Amino acid sequence: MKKYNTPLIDELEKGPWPSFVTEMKKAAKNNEMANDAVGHLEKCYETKLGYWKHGGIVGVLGYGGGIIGRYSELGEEFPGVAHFHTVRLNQPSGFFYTSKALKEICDIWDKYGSGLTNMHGSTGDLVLLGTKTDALEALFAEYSSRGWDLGGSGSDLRTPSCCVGPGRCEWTNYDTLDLCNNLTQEFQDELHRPMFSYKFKIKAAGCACDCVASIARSDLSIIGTWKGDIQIDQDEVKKYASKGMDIMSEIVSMCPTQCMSYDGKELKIENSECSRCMHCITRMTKALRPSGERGATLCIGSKAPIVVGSLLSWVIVPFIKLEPPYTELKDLIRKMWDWWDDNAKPRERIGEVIEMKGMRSFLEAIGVPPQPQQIREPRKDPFMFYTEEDIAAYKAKEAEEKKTGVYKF
Amino acid sequence: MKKYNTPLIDELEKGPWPSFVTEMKKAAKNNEMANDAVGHLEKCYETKLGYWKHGGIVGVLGYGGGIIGRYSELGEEFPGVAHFHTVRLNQPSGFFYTSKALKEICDIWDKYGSGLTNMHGSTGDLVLLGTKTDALEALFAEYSSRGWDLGGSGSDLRTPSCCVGPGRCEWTNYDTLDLCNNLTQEFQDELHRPMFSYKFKIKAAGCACDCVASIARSDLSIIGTWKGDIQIDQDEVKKYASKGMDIMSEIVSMCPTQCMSYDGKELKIENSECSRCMHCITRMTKALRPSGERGATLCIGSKAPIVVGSLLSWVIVPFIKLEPPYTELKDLIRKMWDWWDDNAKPRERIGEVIEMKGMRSFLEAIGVPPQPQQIREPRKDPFMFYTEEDIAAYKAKEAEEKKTGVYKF
Amino acid sequence: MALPERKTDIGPPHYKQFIPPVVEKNYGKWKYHEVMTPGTMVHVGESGDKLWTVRVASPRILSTTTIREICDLAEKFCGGYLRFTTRNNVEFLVSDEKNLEPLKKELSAKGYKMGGIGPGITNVVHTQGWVHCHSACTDASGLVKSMMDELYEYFESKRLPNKVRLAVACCVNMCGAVHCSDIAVVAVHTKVPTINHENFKNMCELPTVIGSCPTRAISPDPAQKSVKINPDKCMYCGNCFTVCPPISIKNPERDGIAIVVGGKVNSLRSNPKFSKLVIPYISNEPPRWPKVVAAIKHIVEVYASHARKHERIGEWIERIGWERFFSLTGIDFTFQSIDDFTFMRDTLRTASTFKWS
Amino acid sequence: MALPERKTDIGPPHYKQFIPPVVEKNYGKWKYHEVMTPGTMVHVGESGDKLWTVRVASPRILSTTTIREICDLAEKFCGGYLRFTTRNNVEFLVSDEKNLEPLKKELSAKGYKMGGIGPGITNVVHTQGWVHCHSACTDASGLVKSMMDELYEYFESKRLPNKVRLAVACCVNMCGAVHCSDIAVVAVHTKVPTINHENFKNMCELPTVIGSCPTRAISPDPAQKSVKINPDKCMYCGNCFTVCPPISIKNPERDGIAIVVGGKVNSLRSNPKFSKLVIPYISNEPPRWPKVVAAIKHIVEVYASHARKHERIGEWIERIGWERFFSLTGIDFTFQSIDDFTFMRDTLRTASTFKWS
Ligand code: SRM
Ligand code: SRM
Ligand code: SRM
Ligand code: SRM
Ligand code: SF4
Ligand code: SF4
Ligand code: SF4
Ligand code: SF4
Ligand code: SF4
Ligand code: SF4
Ligand code: SF4
Ligand code: SF4
Repeated sequence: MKKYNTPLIDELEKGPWPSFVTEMKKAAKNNEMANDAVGHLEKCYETKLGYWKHGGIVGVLGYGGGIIGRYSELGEEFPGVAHFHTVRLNQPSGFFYTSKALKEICDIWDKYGSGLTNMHGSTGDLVLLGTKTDALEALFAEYSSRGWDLGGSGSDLRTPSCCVGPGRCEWTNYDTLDLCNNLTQEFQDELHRPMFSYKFKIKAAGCACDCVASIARSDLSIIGTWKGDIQIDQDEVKKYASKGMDIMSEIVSMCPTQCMSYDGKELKIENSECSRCMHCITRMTKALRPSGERGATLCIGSKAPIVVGSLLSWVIVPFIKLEPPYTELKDLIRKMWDWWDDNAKPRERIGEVIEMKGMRSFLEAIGVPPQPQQIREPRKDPFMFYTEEDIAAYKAKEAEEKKTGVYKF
Repeated sequence: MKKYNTPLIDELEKGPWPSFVTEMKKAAKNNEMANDAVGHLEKCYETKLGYWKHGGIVGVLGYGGGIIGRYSELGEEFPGVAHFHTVRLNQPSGFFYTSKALKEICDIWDKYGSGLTNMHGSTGDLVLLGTKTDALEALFAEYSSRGWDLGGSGSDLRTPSCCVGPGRCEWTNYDTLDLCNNLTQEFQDELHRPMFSYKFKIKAAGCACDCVASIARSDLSIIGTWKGDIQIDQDEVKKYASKGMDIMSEIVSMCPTQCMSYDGKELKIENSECSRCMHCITRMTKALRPSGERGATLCIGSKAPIVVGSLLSWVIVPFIKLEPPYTELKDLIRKMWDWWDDNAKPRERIGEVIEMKGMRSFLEAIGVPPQPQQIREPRKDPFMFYTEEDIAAYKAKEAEEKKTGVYKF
Repeated sequence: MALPERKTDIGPPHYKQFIPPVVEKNYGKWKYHEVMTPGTMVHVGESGDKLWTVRVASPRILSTTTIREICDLAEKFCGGYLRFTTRNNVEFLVSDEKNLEPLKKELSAKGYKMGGIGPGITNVVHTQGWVHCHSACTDASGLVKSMMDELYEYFESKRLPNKVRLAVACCVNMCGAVHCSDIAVVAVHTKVPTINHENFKNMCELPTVIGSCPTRAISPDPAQKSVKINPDKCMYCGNCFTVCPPISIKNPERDGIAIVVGGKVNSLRSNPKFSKLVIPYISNEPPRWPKVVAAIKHIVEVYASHARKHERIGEWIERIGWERFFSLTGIDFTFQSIDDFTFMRDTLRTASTFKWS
Repeated sequence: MALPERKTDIGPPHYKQFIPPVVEKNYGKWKYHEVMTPGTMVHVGESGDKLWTVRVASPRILSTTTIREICDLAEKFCGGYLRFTTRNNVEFLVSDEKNLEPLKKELSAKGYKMGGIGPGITNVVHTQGWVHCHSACTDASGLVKSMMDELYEYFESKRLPNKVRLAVACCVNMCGAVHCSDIAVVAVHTKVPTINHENFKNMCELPTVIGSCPTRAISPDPAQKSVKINPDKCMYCGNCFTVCPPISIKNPERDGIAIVVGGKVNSLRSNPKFSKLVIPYISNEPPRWPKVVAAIKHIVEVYASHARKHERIGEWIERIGWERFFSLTGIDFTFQSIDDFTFMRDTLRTASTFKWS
């Protein structure tokens, strides 16, 4: 096996943080592909240039997504990376594994690929880095027969992801793990066979901490919340205070709605004013607990800056209960896709289309009424559209008012 | 003289607020034009329609601005308003008058027009409502010979306006009255002879109270401010307190930068943190006074919503001293107009052009460097332009750093 | 009789000819002021000199008759000195305390209304309307009169948490202050304009007309040497009509009034703010616009009973949240309040944190 | 050897197969947690059961060799149970307190790094870079390694006012979290792309290419059956290159790194925020990117010494103002930081209220 001299990337084996170069070299010990990947990377560092070609379309029979085709311009010099495709394995909800399962994944990967992985990709997949086109079918047979399927890529539903939620967190407002798994199973066809105008991502977080960055990185962001009051255990409050927490400055004065008060003994919350931001709860988890109805807020559209600047997801459904079989949510998602389908140009994310066509068109299509919770502030300009029905409705209201003598604004 | 029956607008003579209808009728008593204006208005109320035609171009010899041509579609029915042009007289700074001057204005107006006025128009002019084309030259001769000139209209410099400032206000940071008068005199040609791509408005306010709404209603907003500390008269503070002012809730906690503190006796201000918003000063005018260097902040671009939504003016020069002959400001204004001229399409306000071409192009043209005071926050997307010079400069800096071993970020 | 000789480019008379001696003397050297009543305040110079101001409501449309009457009063009590405000009130400038009460007495005797100073409601910045503008889809002066009759107590005596600035515009050109007022009304069209293709070619410039449309709804119609309007994109702003007479958009039964709130101009406490749309449509009902007036009064009263001292309407709303504003006022939240124009992205909510009502 | 039979559309294995008994038992019934050290926390169920978590740094690129080693450790101390985090750390799930210290001992013996929990710096969300992406204009993993070596103390022990989330993207597609991170770096091009017109017609779709340009810099070039790029409008985003291989934009000497700060994802205290540009260009300097690393460390330290407890970087900056951020850090304010893209209007200052520095 060719031994590469890699002075530059060797620099990245020094220092306390675990080194990806060391990982690549470990894999390179007994893997040609990984070995050439090491040489190939050193070359990039040397020339400050990348040598990968645009991804060609490769995949497994009957699927359109799941594999990212990757070829090097330097196939001659580094035959091991002439083909170097990525396989996206759909991770289990919450990234839970047993050693047995993981080792099995490794065994198969060593057999067909570079022995290099990403645990995990930014979308959530278990990413296997680097294999050849002719290995794909066999590899897929081995994984799928052992219960592993591919994740999404291209213009399809991308692999849904979620926070650890009920698996290890006291704050979750719904079963993020089950919802993520359930939706993934429900939409297998949309996930494997690109039929959308562009990618569509779903991320499920159990509370406003949003530990899976759903509001920033998923077209559909599902963020847990509750409807009842925050219950206060005053004894625990005292303990926090006695342990040195400055409740006024750390909690009360940082409450965005200013709905808390503390007299040095008792902590009070004006719950109707609370926006459920989670700050106080996370800082006093033993003292404060949400109560009452649990569910989530649905937001739509977040994405990276291409083409017209990054978007954060916009609130569309202030509150939805989330219990198996999640029928209401699934129907909503299908309606969203239908509307998107009818209105999108190629490579337009759903958020971009909403910007083009307006929130009204979208909300009407999915059957959600306008609510002030959907906006930060009302429109600033007088350039409003009215349907004939709108005007008719306003006139009818006025006629009614003339009768009753009471105005309904 | 025809007597009109006006049941509808008569309703507007009832109630405590002074009635414009009463005013119109007063004028109508001995003025045909005003009389027909009354009948004409009743007709509008009856049919819920306006009958004025688009303004034709009328004016006085050698001027392009100052008169708004106005003709009624109902010239037959209401001959007195067949022609009903508006004359914009340039108001004196601060709207100060003597009875003598005002009466003279009235005498001339009764001779040539409807006897109806707007004291004043929204831009600031003394507006004379309704005269005929053939009266314009004579009217202008009479006014101008007595020291009155026309204001702006059309695509020219509009009549500058200012707050009362030094004339009656303790808070002004420069002489708003003199600046307004001085600029109006300096730019007579631009004011009377439309040569711009659209209107350009200047409003001068002595402090952040902005009593002339400059930041919202002028292309160039001049807002007074200061550089020194706020001086505190603690005895006066005590008096406010003893008179029942809740200094904590009304002043300290409403300070946007949270730079004030009050221990029940002494009021303190962390001046370096103060943003000079004026809240505390206006509420405790006897106790608090700005000190140090005085001047203004220049902002650009505010306008009404047509075409792409309203704009508030943007800070371009954080601080400029304003003393006669105001040379620096005048040079800046001329550079702004040159850049606007070079870059605007017809009917594009300067703010709209800055949005199209970018703030950099504008600031470089007027010779102002980039400063964080110009922005609320930096850009959010990575879509930046770099000139060859920019990159060269960054590289030079890095070369320098390599030498010194110290980074300059 | 021969005309005097015309002059040009002389500009306005110098204001110093018009300021009273006490102002001349204390010019730029004022120390403080005190609001004595909603209609009277006194400014004190570092010299100790005092200037009393009596502010009087004006309908802004003034006949020369009334102006002369005002001048007579100024002569009698103010040495002939007076001024107007940036919101079109009249201010009598009294240098001699002896004249203050007599002036006020005579003003009320003659029916003049004093007020507008301090935390209340002062004159309404407004526009021409049917009185003088071709673009008007309602009358501005009539709306102002109807509003102020109803809100009069807030001008004359009753106080509010802070100033409430009102404005009226008779079309979306919004001459005046509608876009940054505490509460404002703007008249709107609600139907797509019609075009007289005959006159188009001689009276309009194609590029200007096409460029005038904020939503790019207008495209050339070569066949007719004119333009066509895409009804799905048109939001009836009327800008095409402004630049091209053969386009007409007025419609007596459909033209209406929209109400916006929460704007602000000054920078005290919080930055200047635009007004935001809360009531998208009320029928245009001259001569008294009862529903418009009732809506404004209602908003003022809810503000008065909920805001903290010194909070402007927009500041109060931002503290409690817009969702709370709608629930407190009981105003229906409609699709029109959701921005769908170019800059919607910064008006939509991007957090799961809000109030349920 | 015959292949097993392939299955399709089975989705991922059900996660319940992979959760330890204690999680199964306390599923959704957790009561609270305590952070014991930056690398260890314990979650307590309503049942009183406890689950200890030991979090270990991962370079994200893992060889099967290392994964197996991790598995062996999980078997020895955690009944084989482990998980990964949304930021790519490894979490050992310990059900039996006896195993906690031995696990930690063996982890350090083997050189694993524990940390990342609580108010400090955890793993960096990043992307493929030269390791695997054709679009990369730098290497992501190398940048992360260089940054974390320097910031390591904040992972392992040292605390900050709150979490500081870092991200790296190797091009403006920004796979990952750059657009909403406390501090992030994104690699940028700085030169207008060149086009191989020969290949254009067979490899690219004209409308897609034209539509790909955020600034409408691309127009058809019928002569060459290709497109042309307006150099004044192009800001080098590379999106045209993404959709059309014959367009090339890479340039080793000119490609560089930009640094953005102040982003945030969660809704605690304040709404989620986008990251904002503060340093527009630093030369791309593999293998260690010394200036990029120094800049990030500098910002972290200024934040550490000025922010209030619980304030995220963006929250701290919004409290003190961006002008103050620039003066405190001494970072040059450049034209690049002034937004000139579509949405500039809501980023410019519309008030005379700011700090002088
Ligand atoms: C592998 C991964 C980065 C990583 O190292 O983790 C990745 C890699 C690529 N992304 Fe991504 N994206 C990955 C997560 C993301 C994310 C983050 C997320 O999903 O949470 C984003 C930002 C959020 C979003 O979706 O907007 C992201 C926004 C993009 C974009 C811009 C899309 C947009 O609408 O702005 C592109 C451009 C494109 O689609 O052509 C892109 C394109 C790509 C391509 C396919 C570039 C290309 O055309 O070949 C990259 C393939 C690299 C390779 O050879 O494997 N990738 N991409 C992530 C997927 C792994 C996984 O499945 O788990
Ligand atoms: C008279 C006045 C309203 C009033 O009753 O006070 C007025 C009246 C007209 N304005 Fe205005 N504007 C008047 C102040 C304003 C203001 C307020 C200000 O200046 O502080 C604005 C908003 C600020 C701004 O400039 O953006 C204003 C924004 C407009 C616009 C929209 C311009 C834009 O760029 O958005 C138009 C449309 C146009 O220019 O064609 C307009 C157009 C008009 C026209 C000329 C409509 C037309 O095409 O005929 C109106 C003539 C009415 C008439 O017959 O006299 N007027 N106009 C104000 C001028 C009096 C004076 O000189 O003192
Ligand atoms: C006379 C006038 C200036 C002029 O040159 O004509 C004026 C005069 C004063 N203003 Fe003003 N303001 C005048 C229009 C304005 C405007 C412009 C407008 O409304 O279009 C504003 C900005 C409004 C806005 O923010 O939307 C304005 C915002 C203020 C403020 C800030 C109020 C607040 O939000 O806290 C103060 C401070 C205060 O009220 O203590 C102020 C304070 C004052 C003081 C106390 C200044 C002084 O020491 O003399 C003056 C008397 C108080 C009063 O009227 O309540 N003035 N003031 C204007 C009277 C209009 C009228 O007839 O009522
Ligand atoms: C394990 C993980 C979820 C998972 O499913 O993998 C997780 C777990 C926890 N998060 Fe998180 N968060 C995790 C990613 C996130 C993310 C997503 C991200 O960074 O991309 C966020 C949003 C970041 C942002 O806002 O930009 C996140 C924002 C929070 C916050 C809010 C912090 C703040 O701004 O105040 C809390 C509350 C707290 O820190 O007390 C929190 C709290 C927690 C708690 C205490 C929840 C609990 O009771 O178990 C967990 C351990 C605390 C810790 O790690 O410091 N978690 N947390 C993720 C660990 C990533 C890592 O390896 O370090
Ligand atoms: S998002 Fe909320 S529920 Fe989910 S892990 Fe984070 S803190 Fe727990
Ligand atoms: S959750 Fe947030 S808003 Fe509600 S009380 Fe706690 S800190 Fe305040
Ligand atoms: S703007 Fe300032 S200086 Fe001018 S009148 Fe108003 S308060 Fe006085
Ligand atoms: S002027 Fe404004 S910012 Fe300055 S101290 Fe007074 S209230 Fe605070
Ligand atoms: S708002 Fe419209 S209708 Fe009213 S005066 Fe201005 S342009 Fe004319
Ligand atoms: S009314 Fe306004 S939106 Fe409609 S076509 Fe004319 S300009 Fe365009
Ligand atoms: S950020 Fe750009 S270069 Fe990096 S992985 Fe994503 S697409 Fe590729
Ligand atoms: S690099 Fe970006 S901006 Fe430049 S032409 Fe290509 S797509 Fe347009």
